[in-house]
Amino acid sequence: MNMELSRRGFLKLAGTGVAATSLGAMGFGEAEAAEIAHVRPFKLTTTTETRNTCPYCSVACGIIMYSKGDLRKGETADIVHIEGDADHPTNRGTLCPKGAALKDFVKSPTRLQYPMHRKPGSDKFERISWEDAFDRIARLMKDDRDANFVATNAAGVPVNRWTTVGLLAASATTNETAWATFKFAKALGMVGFDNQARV
Amino acid sequence: MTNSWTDIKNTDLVVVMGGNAAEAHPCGFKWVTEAKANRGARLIVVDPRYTRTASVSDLYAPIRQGTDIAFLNGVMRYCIDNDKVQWEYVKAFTNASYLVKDGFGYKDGLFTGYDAEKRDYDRSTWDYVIGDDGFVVTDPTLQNPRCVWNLLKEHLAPYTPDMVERICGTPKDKFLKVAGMISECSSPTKTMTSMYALGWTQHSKGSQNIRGMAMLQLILGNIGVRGGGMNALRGHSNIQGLTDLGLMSHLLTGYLTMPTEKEVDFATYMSTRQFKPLRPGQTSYWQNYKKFMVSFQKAMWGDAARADNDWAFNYLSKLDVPSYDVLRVFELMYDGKVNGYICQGFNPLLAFPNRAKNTKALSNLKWLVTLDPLDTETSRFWENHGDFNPVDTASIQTEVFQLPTTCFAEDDGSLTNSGRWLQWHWAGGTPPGEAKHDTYTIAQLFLRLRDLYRKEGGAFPDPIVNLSWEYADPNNPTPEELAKEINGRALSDLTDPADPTKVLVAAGKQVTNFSQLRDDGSTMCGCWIYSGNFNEQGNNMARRDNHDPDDTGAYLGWTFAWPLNRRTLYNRASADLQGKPWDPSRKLLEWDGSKWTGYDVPDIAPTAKPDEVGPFIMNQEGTARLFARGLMRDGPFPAHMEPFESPVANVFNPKMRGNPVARVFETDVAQLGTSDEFPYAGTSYRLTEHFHFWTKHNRVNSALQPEFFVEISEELAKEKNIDNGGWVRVWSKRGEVKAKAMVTKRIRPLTCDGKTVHIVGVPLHWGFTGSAKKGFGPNSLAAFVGDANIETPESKAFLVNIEPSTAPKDRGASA
Amino acid sequence: MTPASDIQSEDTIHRGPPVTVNRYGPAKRVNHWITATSLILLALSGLAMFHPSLFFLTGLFGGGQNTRMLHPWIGVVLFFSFYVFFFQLWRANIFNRADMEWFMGVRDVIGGNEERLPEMGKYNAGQKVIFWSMAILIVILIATGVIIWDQYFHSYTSIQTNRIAVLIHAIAAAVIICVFIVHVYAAFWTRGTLRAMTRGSVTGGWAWRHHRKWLRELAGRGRIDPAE
Amino acid sequence: MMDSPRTAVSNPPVQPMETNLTQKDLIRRSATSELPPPERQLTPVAKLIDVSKCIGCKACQSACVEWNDTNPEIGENVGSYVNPHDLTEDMFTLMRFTEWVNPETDNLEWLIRKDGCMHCADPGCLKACPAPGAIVQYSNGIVDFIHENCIGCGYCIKGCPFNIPRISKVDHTAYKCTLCSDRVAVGQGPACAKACPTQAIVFGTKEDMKKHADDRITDLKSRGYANAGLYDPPGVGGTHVMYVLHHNDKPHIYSDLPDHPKISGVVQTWKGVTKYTGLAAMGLVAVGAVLHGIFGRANRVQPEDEANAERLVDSAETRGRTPDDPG
Repeated sequence: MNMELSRRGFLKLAGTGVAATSLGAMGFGEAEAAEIAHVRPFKLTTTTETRNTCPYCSVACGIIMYSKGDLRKGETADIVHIEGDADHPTNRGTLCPKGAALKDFVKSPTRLQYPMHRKPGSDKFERISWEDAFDRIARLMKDDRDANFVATNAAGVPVNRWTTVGLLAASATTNETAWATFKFAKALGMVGFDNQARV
Repeated sequence: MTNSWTDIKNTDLVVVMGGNAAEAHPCGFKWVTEAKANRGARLIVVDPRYTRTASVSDLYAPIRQGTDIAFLNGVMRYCIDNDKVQWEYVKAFTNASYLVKDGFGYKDGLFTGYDAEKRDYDRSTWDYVIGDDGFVVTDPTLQNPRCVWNLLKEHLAPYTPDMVERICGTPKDKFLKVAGMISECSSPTKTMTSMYALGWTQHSKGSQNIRGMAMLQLILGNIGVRGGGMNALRGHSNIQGLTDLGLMSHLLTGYLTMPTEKEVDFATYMSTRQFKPLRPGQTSYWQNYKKFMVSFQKAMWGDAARADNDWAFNYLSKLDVPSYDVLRVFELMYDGKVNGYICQGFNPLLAFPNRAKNTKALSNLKWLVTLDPLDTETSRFWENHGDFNPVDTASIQTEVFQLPTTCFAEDDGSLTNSGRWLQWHWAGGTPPGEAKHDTYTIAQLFLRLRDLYRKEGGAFPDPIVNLSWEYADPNNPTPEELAKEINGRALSDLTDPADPTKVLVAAGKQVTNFSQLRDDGSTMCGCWIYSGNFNEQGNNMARRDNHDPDDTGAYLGWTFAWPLNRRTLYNRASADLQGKPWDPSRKLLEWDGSKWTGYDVPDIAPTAKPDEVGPFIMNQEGTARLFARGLMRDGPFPAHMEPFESPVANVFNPKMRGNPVARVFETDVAQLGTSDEFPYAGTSYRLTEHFHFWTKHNRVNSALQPEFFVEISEELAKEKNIDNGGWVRVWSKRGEVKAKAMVTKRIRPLTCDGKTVHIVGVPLHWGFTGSAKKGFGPNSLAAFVGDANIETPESKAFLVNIEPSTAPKDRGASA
Repeated sequence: MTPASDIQSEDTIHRGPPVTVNRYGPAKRVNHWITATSLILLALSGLAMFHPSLFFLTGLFGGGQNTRMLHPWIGVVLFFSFYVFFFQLWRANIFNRADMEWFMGVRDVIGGNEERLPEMGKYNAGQKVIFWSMAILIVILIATGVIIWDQYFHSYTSIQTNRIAVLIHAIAAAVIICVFIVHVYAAFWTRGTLRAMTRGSVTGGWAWRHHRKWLRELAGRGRIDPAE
Repeated sequence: MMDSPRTAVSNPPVQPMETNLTQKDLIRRSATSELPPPERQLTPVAKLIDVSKCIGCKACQSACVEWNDTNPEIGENVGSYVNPHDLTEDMFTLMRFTEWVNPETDNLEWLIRKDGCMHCADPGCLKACPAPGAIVQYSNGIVDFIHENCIGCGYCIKGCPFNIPRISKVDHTAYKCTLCSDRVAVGQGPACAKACPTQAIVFGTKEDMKKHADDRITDLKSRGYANAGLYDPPGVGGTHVMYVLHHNDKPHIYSDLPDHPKISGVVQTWKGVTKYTGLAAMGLVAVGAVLHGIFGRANRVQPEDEANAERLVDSAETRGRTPDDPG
């Protein structure tokens, strides 16, 4: 991760203002300073910085995510704050009201945690394991494809159309996820395959 | 976008029309306020509402939704009448001088060749006159009446300022001020940029709206220049990426197109994709189509795609209809012809028009799988939420799987922004509970299906069992592996055609970019336009050098832009026929006698002489099209068409409803309302505090904009005695919503064709899950009809009625 | 009709010897001391918030927050307890002509030679002044106090009203403390007064010296208990 | 050595750092008579809000809530874009919207102003505050609330000319914009200035901000706003949060931004003369009573008084056998 870039770059254009180095030179010992310091302790101290991109609109603002715990060291990482990345040329550290509140999207109480399954006619979701969900869905897909796959048209031309199952692709997944989804859908012959660009 | 976000600081005039950049793209809009502050640029906003973009504008002009074409045609007419045309640019870089076949014409709102039964045009007459040398016949003096230029002038004639006021409701003085300011940008040293979004695309003639401004920008010479261009502000962080990667019914990757039933084999398929130049010496880059197609097929099916089996051409589906877009799929679903549906990070229950119809459609499904980080309404369409989702749960027999996925903060990978920058990001948080990466979920489903087909066989298993899935861990493909697949690599040593002993790219190595792709199966590439994203120099999408020499806003060292890291498309058009920049103070490219140099990757062969090769290298003409030949279903020139639900008749042809060639299913024709029953013009839009239906799950954004409301003028409120903050009921032919009323000066009644038209604004963002107050989406009201060319739903213009009302049942904060 | 009598039901003369006169019943005395305590506590807590140099007084109440929280509640107690007292004694405190002369002779009051002063009823003019000023000031204090009681009444009044209210509250508080000091000092300076509020009775001589008209009236009405 | 941050456009440090804002930097401290002068003078900082660049997007509100970890309530829509409907103890800053028709041009103008603490040079809150050390002012101009000293009395609300402080119903202490004193203490700018998409909010030394304001005012004048100007009200000694307004001749049109804010005369009286006269009066009366007690003779009951009383009672008793006259 190229952290060293984060301090230089266009900050010079913004007329300095680089974070002060140690302020010990002010003549306060560590303990004494803490005691008489009135301001709220700086909450990002000893957090891990990770560069990311805001998932909302297509300005794709650069953000820095501050977490307790470093994912790259295999630790559980809990994001405590998200702020704009001042080095990013498009947003230069700024964020809109949505981007500025990203932490509360990541930590939203309505983030999904477990695979859920709703039986036909039921009025509630029930927990289901990932394995059972995958097996059940794969089975449903194969049976439907085998039953409804249009291999050739009236003129005998191979058309490979599976119109009875569709896939609506996301609008904020990565290109890499999109490519995997594309291969999956097109290989199966799904023609009812679209994404957010349509609307 | 043809340009990029950071390029907007170079402009002199920003026109935000058909969009609301300050609210939907605030941090990108910074570059408008920077241009205003540092260059004295001016900002014009043309919108049915006085938006927050208008609040910092220099000039705001109201307009009735769905009449943008009349406005833009009026501005083009004004520019031509007042000789405000960048002549040198128009003559050199557009098809103004091309002659058009005699049969073509326009009368009573229709072009020649209209077939009312088929709701389609026979577009054979919409084409150039081809000389015996196989090239288009032109008249550089523009005297010949069949010149595109003269046909355009004839077509624009009716759009006088009075006609614009009559159709759009924009006061004439305001229109003339806007047209005046725009026309100033015809000077080579003044550029204008257009920033638009769904305000233009979500109409039954959305594509023509954009054509209108594109032609205006060509007349003013603003395409391919710094601070110019046609800038579509994409809505989502990777909607550009998913479109580039072809995740659409009619597309393959890199804008290669899906075969149709008529293209029975690879040869027939390629026959209509030769793209021979129509003018001597032009690049017509699509001539390389086959290289990209074959490389794509090799990427999909590896060794199973060979020359002898048409590169596994038959593994691809062949379409029997233009496309199975979402409207068609939901129509089929509504008819019970769709059994299963997978929603990956999408909330169609609130996003697609005519919610009542879509709820019934979803209820017909045998099974539904949703993949989302959030608890979406779509995954709970079967749950009764009082007024907010009045369904009979027991009767809905759909089996639903709600699968939790990670969000942006928990995965690595790249997103493509509006400016075509592919930007890599890194995971920084641990996913909650058992949420999984999408790649893992897709891989698990694929591997199970492949195993089932290997074991049990079944319908045409070949494309499944032969799909290339070579990852270190097939259960969990890594982003880096997938990115490298997209970039493409040599499958065997690529030797220099001139000197076979010289190996350009060794087998197994990543190709540098798409210029190295071959059509003989020796290269594979997932998406040719992205090639160069992850080559032997490493992950170029992760580059972070934010230097910007001479402060042009190019940032060539920052991540990777497609194609070939080019930041401004058609940038050769920023220089005249001698290769000198139109505006020396804003140089982009310059011809130094032997090659093009400048601040961007040239959008032309580096050594293509300025007076020979046109800047629009993807077009067979090498020039931009003022006349779009037969490429657009609804006309080579943009012509005014009313929305399907319009408060007034079409002045050119009162009997014509909406776009004459837009597809409308029978069930939907019956559900189109008229202005006597629904007198008010409704429109839908976003608010800056929310992002679609995600941020109602965020307590902070919900606090900033807690509850669903509709906006009406003070005049309409008085007329219907609606109090500010009171409850109202808004209903259309298809459904109704209840909302708080926001009575405001920012919406004013317009006078169109002598009739007073009241506008009712219906923002989205609310549903029945998340922490904000429960609410409705405008899609409960919008019509189930799309754009003639691309089927984008007409959510921006529909007819409604409104009256004071009471609060909906169980309005409290949702789950 | 003779002027309203300033005699309370429990005013009786005990033959003794020595002669004692009941002045306040137990209920009144408890009531008085509740009022007194709350006023003292209010003074202390109020002064703590009145000037920085006195902020140390908040220590008596367990810190600034507690002081701010308790002060208004004690104020309410003061108001109700005082007005229970007030409605029993206000008739006895109506000014009459004699009080005017008493005012004229205030020098003699301070000098202690009350002989030259007219005979006083149950309450002399000074005590009436104390009574009425307390009554008025406590109304002002509770009125302005409620206005500035932000915890519950923040949204009911404008900020400018709050500012005026807090100024008046401060002034009224200062005045009431002065009145309180005079009241307490007078009780100590006039020996034998305190017992009226502790035991409820005064000596016959005390009544003769300070409130002879009151004594005469009691005697005249035969409000005399037989000697125990 | 950097004493005050020069810009908000910077990425925060994560390595441990000592705070640069300590008790030794205080120039004013509420309810504290003798405060030792600071040993150094931090360069005065200022936040400039250019209303003409503000697009009313509320990023400042979002960033403020996220940085200060507050908990704003999710209210309801009452026909206004202003949410929550007022500053609260959980929302230190607030976008206020006014739809104003400019009489000269008859054009609608949507005046959007970021409300919040102005960090006055002569803070009314600090002057009114009775609790020692609850409100402090640093030499760089920041006025901050120290919650452990606050007693929740609400005097600061009465003192503030802009109606900014709010008392929490949970911990009964006052809350307002802190100009991100914790960020400034490690050389960063406030969270709102960092987030503001159009950099309508900028941060730096007060001098730099005034220069930046001048450029903005020149630009605004070139666009026809003849009365564009800097709002740095002298009535409170100037502020460390300043506005550039299109119409600086009538600030009140911006959702009641006071035209000539100053600490109310009533508050000045209350905190000034009333204090002294009040103490003096009480002191005098107390001393007067003590002196009188010492030097003046106590007013004792004399033996003849007791005797007279005896006689009075005896005579009354003999006459007294008659029933009470109705009288």
